[in-house]
Amino acid sequence: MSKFISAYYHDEEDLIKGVRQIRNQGIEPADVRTPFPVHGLDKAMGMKRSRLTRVAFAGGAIGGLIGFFFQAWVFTVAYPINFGGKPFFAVPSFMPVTFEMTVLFAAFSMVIAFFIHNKLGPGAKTIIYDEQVTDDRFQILIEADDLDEPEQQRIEKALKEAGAQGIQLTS
Amino acid sequence: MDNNTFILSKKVINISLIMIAIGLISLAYGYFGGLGAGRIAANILMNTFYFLGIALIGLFFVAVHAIAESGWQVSVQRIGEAMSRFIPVGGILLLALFSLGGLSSLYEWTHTEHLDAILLKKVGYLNVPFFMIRFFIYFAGWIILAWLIRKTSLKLDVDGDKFYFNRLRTVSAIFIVFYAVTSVTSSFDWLMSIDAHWFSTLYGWYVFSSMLASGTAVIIILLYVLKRMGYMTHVNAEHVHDLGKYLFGFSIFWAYLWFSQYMLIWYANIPEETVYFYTRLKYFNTIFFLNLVLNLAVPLLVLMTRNSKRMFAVLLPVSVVVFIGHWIDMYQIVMPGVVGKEAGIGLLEIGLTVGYAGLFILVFFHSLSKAPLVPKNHPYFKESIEYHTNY
Amino acid sequence: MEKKYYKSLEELRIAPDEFQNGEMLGDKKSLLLMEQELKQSTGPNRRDFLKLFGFTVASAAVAASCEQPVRKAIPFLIQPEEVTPGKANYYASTFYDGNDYCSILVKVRDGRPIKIEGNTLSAVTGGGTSARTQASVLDLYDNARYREPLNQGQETSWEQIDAEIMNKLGEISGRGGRIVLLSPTLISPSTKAAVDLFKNRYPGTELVQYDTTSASAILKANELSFGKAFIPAYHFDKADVIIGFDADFLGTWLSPVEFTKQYVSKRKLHEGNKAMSRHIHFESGMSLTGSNADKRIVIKPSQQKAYVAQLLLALSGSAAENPEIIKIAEELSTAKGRSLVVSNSQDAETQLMINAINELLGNYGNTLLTDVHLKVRQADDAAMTKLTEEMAQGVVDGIILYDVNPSYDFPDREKWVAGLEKTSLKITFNSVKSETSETANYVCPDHHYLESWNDFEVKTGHYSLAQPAIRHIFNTRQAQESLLKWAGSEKDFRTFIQEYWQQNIYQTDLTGFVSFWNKCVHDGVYVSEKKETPVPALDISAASAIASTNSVIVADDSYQLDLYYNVSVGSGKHANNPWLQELPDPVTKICWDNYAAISQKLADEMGLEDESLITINKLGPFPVVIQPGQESRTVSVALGYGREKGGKSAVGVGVNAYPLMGFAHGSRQLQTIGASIEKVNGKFRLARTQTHHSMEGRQIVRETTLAAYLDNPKSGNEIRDEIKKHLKTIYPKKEYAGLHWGMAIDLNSCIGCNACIVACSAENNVPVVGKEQVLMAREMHWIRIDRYYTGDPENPELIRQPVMCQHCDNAPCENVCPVAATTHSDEGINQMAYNRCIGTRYCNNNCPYKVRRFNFFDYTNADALPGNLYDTEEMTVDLRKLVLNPDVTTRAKGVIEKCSFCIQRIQDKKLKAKIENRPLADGEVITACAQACPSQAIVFGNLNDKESKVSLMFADERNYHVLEELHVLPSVGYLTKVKNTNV
Amino acid sequence: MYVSPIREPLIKGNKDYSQVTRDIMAPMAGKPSKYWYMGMALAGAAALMGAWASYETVFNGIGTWGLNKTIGWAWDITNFVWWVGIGHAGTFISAILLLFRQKWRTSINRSAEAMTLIAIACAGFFPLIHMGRLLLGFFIFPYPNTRDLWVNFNSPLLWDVFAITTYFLVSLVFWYVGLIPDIGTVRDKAKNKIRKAIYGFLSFGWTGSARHWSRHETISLVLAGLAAPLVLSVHTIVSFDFATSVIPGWHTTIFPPYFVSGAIFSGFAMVLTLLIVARKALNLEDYITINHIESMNKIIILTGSIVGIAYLTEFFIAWYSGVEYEQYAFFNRAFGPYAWAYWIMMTCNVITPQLFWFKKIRTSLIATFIISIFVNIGMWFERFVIVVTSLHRDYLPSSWSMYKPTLVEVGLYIGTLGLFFTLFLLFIRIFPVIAIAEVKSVLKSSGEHQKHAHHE
Repeated sequence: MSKFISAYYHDEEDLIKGVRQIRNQGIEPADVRTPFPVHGLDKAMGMKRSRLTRVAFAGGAIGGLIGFFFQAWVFTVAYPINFGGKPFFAVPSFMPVTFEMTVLFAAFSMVIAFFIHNKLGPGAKTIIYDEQVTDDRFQILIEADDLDEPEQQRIEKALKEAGAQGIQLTS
Repeated sequence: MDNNTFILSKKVINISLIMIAIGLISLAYGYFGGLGAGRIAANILMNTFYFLGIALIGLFFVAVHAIAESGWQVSVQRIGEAMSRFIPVGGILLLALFSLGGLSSLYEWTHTEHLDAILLKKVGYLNVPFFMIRFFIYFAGWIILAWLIRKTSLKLDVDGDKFYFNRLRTVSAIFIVFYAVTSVTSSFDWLMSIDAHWFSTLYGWYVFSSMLASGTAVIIILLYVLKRMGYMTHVNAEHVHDLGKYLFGFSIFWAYLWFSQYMLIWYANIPEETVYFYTRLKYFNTIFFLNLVLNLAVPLLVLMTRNSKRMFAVLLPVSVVVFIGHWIDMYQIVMPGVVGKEAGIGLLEIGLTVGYAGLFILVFFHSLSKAPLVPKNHPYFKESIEYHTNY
Repeated sequence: MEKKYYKSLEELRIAPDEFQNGEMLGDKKSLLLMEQELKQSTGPNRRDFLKLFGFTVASAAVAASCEQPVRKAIPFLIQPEEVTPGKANYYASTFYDGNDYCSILVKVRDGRPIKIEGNTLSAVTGGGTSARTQASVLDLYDNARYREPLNQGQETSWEQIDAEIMNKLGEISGRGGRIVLLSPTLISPSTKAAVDLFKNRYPGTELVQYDTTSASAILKANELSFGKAFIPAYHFDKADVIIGFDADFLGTWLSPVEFTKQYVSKRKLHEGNKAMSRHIHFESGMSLTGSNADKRIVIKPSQQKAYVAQLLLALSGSAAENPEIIKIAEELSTAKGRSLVVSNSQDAETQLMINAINELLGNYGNTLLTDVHLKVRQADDAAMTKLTEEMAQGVVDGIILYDVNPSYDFPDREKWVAGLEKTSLKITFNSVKSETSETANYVCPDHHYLESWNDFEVKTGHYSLAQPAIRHIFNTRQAQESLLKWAGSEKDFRTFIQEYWQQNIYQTDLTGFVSFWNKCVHDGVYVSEKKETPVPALDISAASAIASTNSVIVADDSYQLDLYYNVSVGSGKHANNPWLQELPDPVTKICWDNYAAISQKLADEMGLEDESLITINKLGPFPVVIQPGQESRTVSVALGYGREKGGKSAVGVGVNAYPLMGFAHGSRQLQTIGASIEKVNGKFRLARTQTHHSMEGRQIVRETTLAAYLDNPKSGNEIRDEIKKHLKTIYPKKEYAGLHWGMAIDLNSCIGCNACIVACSAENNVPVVGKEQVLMAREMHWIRIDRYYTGDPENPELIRQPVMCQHCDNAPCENVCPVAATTHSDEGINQMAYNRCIGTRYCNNNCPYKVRRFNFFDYTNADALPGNLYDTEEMTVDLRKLVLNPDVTTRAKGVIEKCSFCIQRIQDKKLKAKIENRPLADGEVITACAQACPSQAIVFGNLNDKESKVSLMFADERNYHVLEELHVLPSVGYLTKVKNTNV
Repeated sequence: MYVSPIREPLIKGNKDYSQVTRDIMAPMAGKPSKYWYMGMALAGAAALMGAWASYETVFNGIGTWGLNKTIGWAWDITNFVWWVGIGHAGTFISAILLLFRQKWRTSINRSAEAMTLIAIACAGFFPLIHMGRLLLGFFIFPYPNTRDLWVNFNSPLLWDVFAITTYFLVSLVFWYVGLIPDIGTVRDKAKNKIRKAIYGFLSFGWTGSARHWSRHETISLVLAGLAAPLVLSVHTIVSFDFATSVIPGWHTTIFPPYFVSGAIFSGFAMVLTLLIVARKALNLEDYITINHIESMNKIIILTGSIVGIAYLTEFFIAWYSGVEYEQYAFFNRAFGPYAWAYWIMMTCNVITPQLFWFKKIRTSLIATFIISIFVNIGMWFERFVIVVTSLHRDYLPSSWSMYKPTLVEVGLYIGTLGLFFTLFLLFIRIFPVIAIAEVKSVLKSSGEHQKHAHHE
């Protein structure tokens, strides 16, 4: 159970400015919480682009291959049946299912990865430090467990200068 | 911006003239080399149609964004406008082809003396007079609307008058409607009627999707060329990204229509329909599948990632591939019907295409030099410049 | 009725002497046990059916192998000791219902007769069958059958009833009273002998024959011409020109199966045959025969006599004004001795002229034989009328009704019924409840013919035998045996027949009588050298006299009535047969009703349309059908409907038109002049299996004329070359290594008799759905006969085409089934896996021929859910279920079914060939439809065998495939229809 | 991000973020209005009728419908295609409009997606109920069995199974992922414990962390990228049900794209029908403004015209093909016994939407509402025309017949309508009908008040 210095803004543009400011002073926010996705915030926080897309690609590829080769196997190896004189290896016929499988696997693999990665999920235990965050507040959280007094004050001062409000210690 | 006006340099003119020359030479070679009227006519037809299509897509690009009220494309709008200037040229070339005996060597239905039962049923639509009437209607409509759009867009650029802004939308809407119908019927007339017995309801849209992809590719290529010349500096990765997305999307859309048409005909396997693919699979096997590789596989796999859509380094080659790919597509649309199994890609085909390309860029750059490269006073101009997307 | 059903099995129990050895007793025990189970189980469900089925297997096996009558029967294929459950036996027998004659084989499976097939050994019917013959097996399992002898409606025992009857008879004959035995034409020599015995025992007994479908005018005419009342043997197979006056000889006239065979033999054009008979038909309504004629001339019933007269005059050199007749006379005179003129007129004078015409044409001795008689009609209508009179006067004391039903089908019913009431002793042999039998004091139910011994002489010297194919199901007794018993003889009829044959039919030869007898029973038929005594040459003067006075063709405006029998229920005797009731009429495609067929003209005059109602001579109301080719002021109505007693499917279906019959010139008249017709308000819905009658100019049924055919065999079929040119495919055609089944149908041979439809239903357990479902276009027939009109609606041409699953090699239906329930076998058969089908009906939608059928309800009681049975015709009661073919699955609700090319027959023959370690022979596998067909229009075989009949027919220039342009590669081919209209 | 001043604001009124939260969550708070109860009662009754009809069908058989030997599909598949079509708007709006970055989607995508999911559920009901042997319906799944028998991958019906399932699942995920942050908001605004607990559980523990947001945006976009072709594929495959066959009027290559645009056409019509009522009932006029309506109407014109062109193309090619069966099929559509259905379709789908060319009509609520109903009807008849008139007269005239629906069939249709509205009414009580977070994210650029603030 860790302690945080928490502060909030009322406007996303001020938030971005603030975040830039404190990061220039070498203060890394542990987390920034906003009611909606703030464009430019990821840059301001120096976040890297998410790699979830690769998961999606991998998932899709697997799904597609399974889809196609299962059908091919059924029609040519497992139990070749003559349907209306069509060739056993009827590629055009396999396309729809292959496509659907691709999409299904891509979507689900990615979404599942998303939840695992964010440690979110049904009934996941997370702590909400400020219930306004999902409404109209933009909150900055800074690790405060092993901070000594002066350091802590420096941070709070920096936050104040960065125009943050309601600066306090939360746990 | 200092470089807002395009100067048509000697260099450009010369290059394009040389290309045109190559075209003429290969045409002459084709003529005296005895490649046969059919093959020559077929080449002229496919190239004219191909570049005409690209020109039309240029106009379509402008019009569709005008009515969609999207902002980002304003910065590249002029490219589309300039492309559309090729429409009358294509019209003249096509007219020349048809009036200089192209009809009889292209379309078997023009040989009224020996028509079989099925063709006789179609005489009501497939007869030369009506064919030419339609021809003139199409071009009259396209040229007038292209001219109107261009004029309005220039007027709008004077002081961003809301009146012209709305007028542009109206004219564009009219064009879209007119084009929606004519793009279908024109491809029925000029391409589908080559295999006069065959028919497919999807055909018109299929050809349109092919033109859409090649047109977008050309826009990207021309944009790159302009940037290399030092123009269009305001165009940034964001705009390129969107064009990349178009290329990606349209390629998939084309593939989708290709599959729909092929699969349905393959599935029902009714002779009156399969006849089309029968010849293509039998005598044009390589072309047939190359078509898919170039126009689907390449853009799909390469342009899937975000960055590849944003970097000319990747996007340009793909655009070129797609440009060639849809030329191939046009080839397998026209050749089997007219030339048959003797068809091949030789000097005539390549040279003539180079010639057309030359003519096209000449027209393009010429018209580009006629107006400021960027419609500074367009209401959405600022949007377009400040435009950025984080996906 | 289950209770009843057991009773018949108790028979098995209470006759211990019938079980000779312990083995049998073992069987007996198991039977008893099963029976106990059955008693406990309530309500019919699938389990019960299985039990019951197993039960039947066992009981039938016992019955078939150790019961008295059948032990003596000689199976067609194998010895009775070898009766093995699961293996079918075939017994030669004969179908004769006092109307139609057919020599048959009975397919007996596990002791149950389940199918009738033609006996190819017969010189008369030669393996052909009719719809009625095919359906007759279902009558064996008719719910309306009497199960016990009845005394005043009370169940009783044979001993008691015999005692009572014998002393009543004795009493009557004792006081010199009159006893009448009323029966249809008897063509059974032994029966006649039995009757004679009876007469001797009871003097004053008189045999009166009463034919519902009578030919008494012909008999009378021949009596006048030759001094002998007989019907000559006709030979349509020797006639190049056939003129028919209202004689439906392909459908219902005298001996249709025989005539069809003969007729078609002159119409086939493949196998090198280039000649074709010419058939001109005069009639008022559109009959089956008329619809097959090369030229059909519409006349008023009242005009027939005049037309015949003119023809006679024209032929005898004097002037005739009618151009048609003159042309015909010319045609006929070019075919002397090779022509045949027949009429169904009930007027002896007309028939006299017909005789004269044939005499002039020298047809006697060629196409008409006087030394061989056709015996199926012997009754003189006058006799019956006389009898009615006498009974009305009450001078008849006792009447024995044998297989007749005058209370329903005698025109003057009131008088007959009144007379019947006056008659003190009324005994009936009827085996099925009927209007007449229900009024009798004594009901001595006869066996069904499949339970009986019998013999027949259908034509002079053409004998055939009937033998039981199953032990009698109910406590019935064969009529002849009753007669013998009452005559004081203790013989069973089999012995009686045997002795009769030994004395009268058997010519001494080396092999001896026993082997002769065995052979006859085995073959079912025997032809002797016997001929009738020659008749004097015909003097035509009388006829000419009649002709000269009747030769004026009057066009009177009165409404005229034209009654007819249709190919399904016929005289009405088989009205309780759902298979026949659901059989669409070959012309109108209507089932489950009779109706008044009228012309468009008349409809317009009276403001009528299809299904509106009229009364005829105050009788009715009859629903109206506007019939192309109907004589403008003639109304045609089918007889045999409107039964009041006699089972669920019979009662209340249609209207009884017999009262409309007239009586004139000493015969009952089918055609009457001056009928009164009145419109009645309201409508009545008619169940029609085909509602669109035009081909919409599509090349579905291809047609040409003989002349065109002779100078170009492809004529009518020219388009096929064009189509074949375009048949390109983008994926390779599948090849079939071994067998590749195919079917060829000769549209020239198909006359539309419907025998195939019933045969198919019987073979493949095709459910009967009832009128309501047919109205919703849900009939289940696997094979249908499409019928289209072409040309002038006043007198159109009519073309037919049997359509069943075409077994396309590129079957659109197979592609779309999501669960792979319908697939293509490696023998080219489009097969259905019923228990895999989930009923999406996608295959049916995608079938260009619409031959697939969907089980909209649980018709056959095969559904998993209980209590949702849809069976309007009692087809799923235990008794009726015995007719099911165990080799074919019954289909559950929600399942698609369709023609399987009789896959069970193919497998059976393949197995046989395998056991005998030889390849299948061509023609060894015969589908039910092909086998039933009296005209061999359908040929089935292996397309990979280039020598097979079907391959040869496929190679014929006339061959084409319906919708071939779709490239579905059907395995069914059709031969262009050729009409001989070029004269 | 700059937005040109000439653009109309997407959110009206002087609103700040918490105002947005309150407005949108208002319909979920307190007791439902009596109109809501009345709606529920009505919808519930309709659903009950459906239940009765389903029982009749399953127990007694398809015979309780009006089908026959010639016409194997009618209302069942008509309804199926109709519902699937309606189920296209939601994903189209969220996916394709997202890709084309049409901001106006933010106010309508949530409810449209919910509608999509419900519509797909209704649609899925018909392929099930139309089976002759529903209880064995599981045969269509490729599962290992003792017979070693798989399924027929050639069959469009099988493709349907995969397409519809995938579409439903992906749409569901897409919808729910978008919903999570808003559920978080609901959770944090919840007063009583149970409510908090439930929404807490449903919110998957959403915190609003910037990192989560960034990833959330990424997957939203990729999901959109996947859903876009998916939404095309679904109706494409539905169109294959007909287009792969050999039946004239069914087998034509234009079906895939034409069905898709038809689907979007009808989908938007249904969205309009619902939202025009909802915005009033839930006082969300500030969020679902006339501009939204107008933008949707524009899409209606577009798709409607595409459909119109497809009709004409079909008709022309039928003549041009020179195939007598094709020619007859289309002649029969326009002048045969079912011509009335054809002309209803033509009027409702091709003519009425053209009225939207007039700005006056395009921006009038009443007009829009009426026309949207017309389009719903028209699109139902389009499917009826395709299914029934093509089947009832195909190749062999001997088998031609007519079709008349029975009460059971009508009951099934009404039943699904009931189900549809029941679930939709529940939805507006349980979840925010507008994507709160997304609206907030465009508030700055497109909110009326904020825009003015910008340009002073």
